[in-house]
Amino acid sequence: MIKEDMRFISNLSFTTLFLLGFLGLFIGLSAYTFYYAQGASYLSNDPKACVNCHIMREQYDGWQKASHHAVATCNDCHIPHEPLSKYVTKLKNGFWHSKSFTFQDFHEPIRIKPQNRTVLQKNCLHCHGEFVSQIATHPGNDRQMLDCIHCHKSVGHGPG
Amino acid sequence: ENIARRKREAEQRVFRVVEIDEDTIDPAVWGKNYPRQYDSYRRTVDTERTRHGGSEAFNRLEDAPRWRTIFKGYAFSIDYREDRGHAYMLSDQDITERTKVVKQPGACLHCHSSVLRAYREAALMAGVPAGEDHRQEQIMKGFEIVCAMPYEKARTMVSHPVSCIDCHSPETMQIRVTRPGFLNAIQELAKSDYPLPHLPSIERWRQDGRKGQYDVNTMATRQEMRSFACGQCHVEYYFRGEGKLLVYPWHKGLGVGEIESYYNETGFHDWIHEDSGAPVLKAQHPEFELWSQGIHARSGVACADCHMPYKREGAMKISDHHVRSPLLNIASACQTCHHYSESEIKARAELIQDRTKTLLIRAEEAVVDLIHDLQKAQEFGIPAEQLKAAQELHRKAQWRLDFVAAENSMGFHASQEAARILAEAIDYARQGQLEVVKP
Amino acid sequence: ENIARRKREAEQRVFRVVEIDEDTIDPAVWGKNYPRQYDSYRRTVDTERTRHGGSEAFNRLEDAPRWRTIFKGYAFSIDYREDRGHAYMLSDQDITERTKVVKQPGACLHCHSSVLRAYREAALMAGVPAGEDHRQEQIMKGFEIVCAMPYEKARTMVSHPVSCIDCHSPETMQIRVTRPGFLNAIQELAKSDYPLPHLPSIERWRQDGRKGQYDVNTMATRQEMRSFACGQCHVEYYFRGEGKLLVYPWHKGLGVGEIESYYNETGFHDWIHEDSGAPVLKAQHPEFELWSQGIHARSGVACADCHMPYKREGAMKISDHHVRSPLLNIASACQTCHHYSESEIKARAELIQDRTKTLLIRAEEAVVDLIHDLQKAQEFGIPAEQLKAAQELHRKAQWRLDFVAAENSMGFHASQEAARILAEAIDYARQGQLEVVKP
Ligand code: HEC
Ligand code: HEC
Ligand code: HEC
Ligand code: HEC
Ligand code: HEC
Ligand code: HEC
Ligand code: HEC
Ligand code: HEC
Ligand code: HEC
Ligand code: HEC
Ligand code: HEC
Ligand code: HEC
Ligand code: HEC
Ligand code: HEC
Ligand SMILES: [Ca+2]
Ligand SMILES: [Ca+2]
Repeated sequence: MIKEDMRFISNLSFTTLFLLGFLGLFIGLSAYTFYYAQGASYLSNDPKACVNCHIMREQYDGWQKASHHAVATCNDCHIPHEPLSKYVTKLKNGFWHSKSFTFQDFHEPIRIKPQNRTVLQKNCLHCHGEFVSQIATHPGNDRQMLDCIHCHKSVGHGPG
Repeated sequence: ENIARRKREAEQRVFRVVEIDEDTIDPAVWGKNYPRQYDSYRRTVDTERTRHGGSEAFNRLEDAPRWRTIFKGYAFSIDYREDRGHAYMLSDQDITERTKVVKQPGACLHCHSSVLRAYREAALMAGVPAGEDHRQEQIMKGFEIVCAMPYEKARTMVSHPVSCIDCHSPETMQIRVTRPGFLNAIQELAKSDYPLPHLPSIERWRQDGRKGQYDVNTMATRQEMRSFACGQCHVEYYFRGEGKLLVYPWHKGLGVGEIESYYNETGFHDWIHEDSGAPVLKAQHPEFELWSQGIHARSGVACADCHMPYKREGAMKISDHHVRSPLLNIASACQTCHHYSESEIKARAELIQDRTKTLLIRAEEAVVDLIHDLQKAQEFGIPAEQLKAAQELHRKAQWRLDFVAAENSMGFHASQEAARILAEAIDYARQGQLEVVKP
Repeated sequence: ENIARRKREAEQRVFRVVEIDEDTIDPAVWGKNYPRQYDSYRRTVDTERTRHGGSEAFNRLEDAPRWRTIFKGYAFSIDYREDRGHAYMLSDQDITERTKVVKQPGACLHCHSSVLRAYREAALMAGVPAGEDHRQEQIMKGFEIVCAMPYEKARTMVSHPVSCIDCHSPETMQIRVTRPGFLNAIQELAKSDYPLPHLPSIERWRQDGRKGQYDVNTMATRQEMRSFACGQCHVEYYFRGEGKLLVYPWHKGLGVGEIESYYNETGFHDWIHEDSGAPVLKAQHPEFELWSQGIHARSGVACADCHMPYKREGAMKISDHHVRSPLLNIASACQTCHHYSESEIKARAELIQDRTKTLLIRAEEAVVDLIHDLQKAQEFGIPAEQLKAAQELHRKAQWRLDFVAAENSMGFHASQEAARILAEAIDYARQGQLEVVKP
């Protein structure tokens, strides 16, 4: 019984240690990725920043062919326009993308997450809000709001 | 500057020129506030034909005379036309021979007129308390009363085809469901175990423990409402019992088989076929039901997406209230999702419809053959008892044939399912013929 | 370092470790230059089942014993299995009872082995000039010679299942079509007037005045080649005349009706059904033909898009040469185009397949019933002359039933068309039964 408890404790501390070490490694790696992939440019507005990960190549290519190529860059659609949440989202996404990229553990093909879909939706309204004022009001609430990309899926990255 | 001009235009927000409330039936009044929607709404008077649909009220019985045989003994064998725009719904009901050769009930008006005020007035006369608080109660009670009335009497209580008030809340303009037939039916459907992957709010209500009743007007997503608004009328129905209560048979589900088995259990038939003697069913415009089986529903595409697509009017984006065949309006109705040319999209839709049509003809022929065989057998003096199995098969075949024929998209709303249903119709009809000659 | 490695990897171009040429059959040699493709190619030995397909070679006759009756009098009634990975194509042909109970021709090897060198050697022996300049001549002549050989003899001339050389040019690695059966057939198809909206290069050749012959290897688009490579083998075929020349019956088009009418005109039948006495047809894996009727083909989606989707290996994107059921690989095979969850995509595909399956069973039952009736009628002594019409109907029904059954996607490749074909099969089979009892 006691032995078992001991083992439990030593297991626990081992796990903790491992986790701590892991976290360190993780932050290090992510930071490295962030640096190497020119993470700083992540905070810039240049779409090329996003293609630093070859993983984003398809979206980049698609964007170049899409109707908004001349009028909107990645951040216009994918990053909130409100000052604070702008950087929060950038950091959050930046962190997760770096993490995913480092561990190569993400689902492919890449799919936009619900939360980022809401960001997107808000950004459509940022530019088109007046125009759709009769038909759209509450981004993120499916009781009230239609998903713009239900019909306009191709605006950002072209058809297909 | 394009956007700049737009913004300016859009700032002239909708502003209410006139007050509208639950008693404002006349669409012209609503139109003062929403002139763009009203303008397009009025265009449902147009009559333009497509290959398999459109809005010309041609005579379906002349187009395919087999249907005179298929409907023999029923009012549909006398007058049956292609449907047309919403503007005509009330007058077409007035002029059809079907309301003349047969005594019809007030239930017919549920889907052919702006009937809400009539319901409420009937309820008040029957003693339901007045006032907006009792609105729903008034509607449900009035519904029962008006259903049971003779058509001619009820007809005097209404004056307009479907109007703004039937789909919109006058206060918020939000889309809503007002029809008692639908309100009752969607609750039954929710209670069943029939899988509804295309109706997420019902699946959610089920998962959350099926508490209380599923309330479509507060629980449905906006996208669902864009189909439910149409599901108020574009559905299979029957009149239950002496009270002629209008019921949508969704108790077991929306599939052709589930509805049939509901009818079988309740022992319902629409008429006894004059030649075959079988107690058969008539299907009516099961658009909502067939759409539910299709890939568009499953992908979250609503009736309004195709039949009331958005259109740009100046700086505004509005829903095209000229409800009609999307094949007359492919650019708005299909091309936001399908990036092919208009002619290519049309070709694809028509290919689906042409395939359905050839099977439909094949099924019509099979059912007509069975009717003839049953008729001859009776003339020959074969005892009724021995023909029961064949008559049963006639019922099954007729139901399936009519389910696709009475549905108005010529199979488009669910292409494979429509073909599957017709394959069953053919099989049952031919089996019926074999049954007749069985030694 | 992941990114660093990627950057490096992407820079490293393929570089040729070994020389390969038209005589290099052994895929292991090619694999030295293209190790990733080779690795996935080898994985076609895997055996994993799906609901309606997959790569386990289960016995179809045990799975659905009705097929013993349907194939009675033909080798397929003895051994008929689910297909599996490319790695097995040659050995499965060796071990099937069908090559034992019946004398088969060398034509069988066209699609079950890397047969090109065998063709060329046979041609050289028959006096066709040597050298790369005469390569095509050698192949076409050798094809004729090997087709006519007894299977056992021809078998000694080949050693590999389909290999790199069969789909790729060793110089450029470009995808190519090598199979004489396909080369002849696609020319016949191009010459016909059958509409081919899904094959733009043929439509273009027709519009440009149909000059010379349509040459698939120089005229087809790359996207078309991604289907033609598979159309070399995944097609309906028959052996023409004494020379057992392998022919794909596309002279009038790719539809089930067009192929039937070609067979009717040439007076061909695969076997006389033992019980019914009808001269019937056997359909064989018409994947290319059914795909041609579907919405994916029409949208430009090629076989390789689903069965050899791109996969990322490091920074490289390569075609997954583990050719298999896409339902075992939904993320790569479907999600690039369909933005639903894997389970939702699977549910949609299986819904289509389940619908097809229920109709398939219905059609099997109808055909079996007809066979029994024809057998009984013959036992009863009804003169052959009087059964001709019913036998004719058996032929029609059998052809359609088998067209969907022998096709390996359980209707997925063209969902509505598969249902339509089965509806016809049912109709003809039941009509056949009625014909038998006709007074
Ligand atoms: C005009 C708006 C717009 C712009 C500009 C834009 N995107 Fe997008 N992006 C979208 C939309 C809309 C989607 C969701 C697509 C869907 O769900 O089919 C999306 C999805 C994505 C996804 C997830 C993939 C998926 O299909 O869910 C990635 C990654 C992405 N974008 C990256 C980028 C990058 C990198 C750029 C700049 C090169 C960019 N986007 C520019 C609108 C945009
Ligand atoms: C460090 C490499 C890297 C960079 C730089 C990068 N991404 Fe990503 N991104 C990824 C990875 C990996 C994923 C997949 C994450 C997942 O699905 O869990 C992803 C996913 C996404 C998604 C869809 C998933 C979601 O979370 O909704 C969007 C949208 C996106 N990126 C946009 C961008 C934009 C915009 C930029 C430039 C401002 C950018 N990315 C820069 C690696 C990167
Ligand atoms: C940075 C501003 C901006 C953002 C963000 C933006 N748009 Fe636009 N969009 C424009 C401009 C500018 C035009 C073209 C000019 C005009 O309105 O005349 C345009 C045009 C369009 C059009 C018409 C052209 C076409 O592609 O069919 C559609 C539809 C559209 N946007 C939808 C969207 C949707 C949906 C989103 C969000 C996913 C979005 N837009 C995000 C600025 C933006
Ligand atoms: C994806 C697009 C789409 C959706 C979603 C859709 N329809 Fe249709 N509908 C069509 C097409 C296409 C036709 C065929 C029109 C023709 O033949 O001219 C059609 C035909 C019809 C017709 C007959 C029109 C005529 O011309 O006579 C009615 C009524 C109808 N649909 C109602 C509905 C209802 C109700 C719903 C929802 C429950 C619905 N539709 C959903 C595309 C759609
Ligand atoms: C109150 C009942 C009612 C409602 C609600 C309703 N419809 Fe109708 N609809 C009808 C009737 C009745 C007709 C036939 C009118 C006639 O033929 O005179 C019709 C006809 C149609 C037609 C055929 C038009 C033509 O040109 O042939 C279409 C399409 C249609 N409706 C679609 C819809 C859609 C989409 C909705 C929801 C947005 C909807 N309907 C809501 C009752 C209704
Ligand atoms: C549940 C709703 C509903 C009820 C109840 C209903 N209808 Fe309809 N009716 C429709 C719809 C939707 C259409 C358009 C689709 C169609 O024609 O199939 C229509 C079309 C019609 C048409 C024009 C096409 C034709 O069939 O000639 C007539 C006439 C008609 N109805 C008469 C009647 C009569 C009479 C009754 C009562 C016995 C009745 N309707 C009850 C919904 C309904
Ligand atoms: C149900 C389908 C649907 C949804 C949801 C939808 N749209 Fe549209 N949208 C359309 C159609 C159809 C048009 C084309 C109208 C026309 O050309 O007349 C359009 C046109 C537009 C245009 C371009 C008008 C022009 O030609 O300049 C913009 C911008 C736009 N939509 C933005 C949005 C935004 C933002 C949202 C989300 C709030 C949204 N849309 C949601 C169907 C939709
Ligand atoms: C058969 C049902 C139906 C009738 C009748 C109807 N509408 Fe609508 N209406 C809709 C639908 C569906 C929408 C789209 C709602 C959404 O997107 O949530 C809509 C949307 C609207 C909107 C919001 C903006 C827009 O264009 O999308 C207004 C305003 C409107 N309708 C006014 C009217 C007026 C005025 C009338 C009468 C003249 C009327 N409606 C009659 C179904 C109807
Ligand atoms: C709001 C988006 C949307 C609209 C509007 C729309 N579709 Fe579709 N359509 C889809 C989706 C999603 C699918 C399913 C395939 C997929 O998952 O990509 C589909 C599938 C199809 C198919 C193949 C399915 C089959 O039954 O064979 C055809 C054909 C088609 N649509 C035609 C049309 C036509 C015609 C219209 C206009 C009347 C239309 N669509 C309007 C989204 C749409
Ligand atoms: C849009 C995707 C798609 C395309 C394009 C496609 N297929 Fe398929 N194929 C499928 C699916 C899904 C199945 C069903 C697999 C199952 O049941 O496990 C299938 C099944 C098959 C099978 C049987 C596989 C098994 O598991 O036994 C063969 C062989 C096949 N296809 C060959 C082809 C050929 C040859 C072509 C082109 C002429 C083609 N396919 C085009 C999706 C596709
Ligand atoms: C040289 C002839 C030939 C060519 C070329 C060919 N196949 Fe096959 N394929 C076969 C044969 C033979 C089998 C059955 C092997 C067995 O069952 O032993 C098969 C089996 C399959 C299967 C079933 C695998 C399973 O797991 O059940 C699929 C899927 C398939 N092929 C797809 C394709 C595709 C896609 C292409 C083109 C990229 C292609 N084939 C090219 C002859 C060929
Ligand atoms: C035109 C190309 C072609 C020819 C010729 C051909 N096959 Fe096949 N064979 C295939 C393809 C493709 C498959 C996989 C699809 C299937 O099983 O339906 C296959 C599958 C098989 C299988 C495995 C599944 C089963 O049916 O048990 C056997 C065994 C087989 N063939 C034997 C033969 C024999 C024996 C011959 C000659 C009489 C022959 N094949 C001629 C293309 C061909
Ligand atoms: C059944 C036909 C078939 C066989 C056998 C085959 N391939 Fe391929 N291969 C393809 C197709 C289809 C593509 C995609 C071509 C395109 O996109 O144009 C391809 C592409 C390739 C490519 C180009 C890069 C890529 O991955 O898309 C290489 C390299 C390659 N194959 C090598 C091989 C090797 C090595 C072998 C033998 C071990 C082989 N292939 C066997 C059909 C085949
Ligand atoms: C390269 C693009 C592409 C790929 C890969 C693809 N699809 Fe599709 N799919 C389409 C297109 C395009 C349509 C037609 C609808 C349209 O026009 O949007 C479609 C239609 C469909 C439909 C509706 C048509 C029907 O028959 O009912 C289903 C279901 C479907 N796809 C499933 C799948 C599955 C499962 C896979 C993988 C095995 C797959 N698709 C792979 C592009 C693709
Ligand atoms: Ca109509
Ligand atoms: Ca298989």
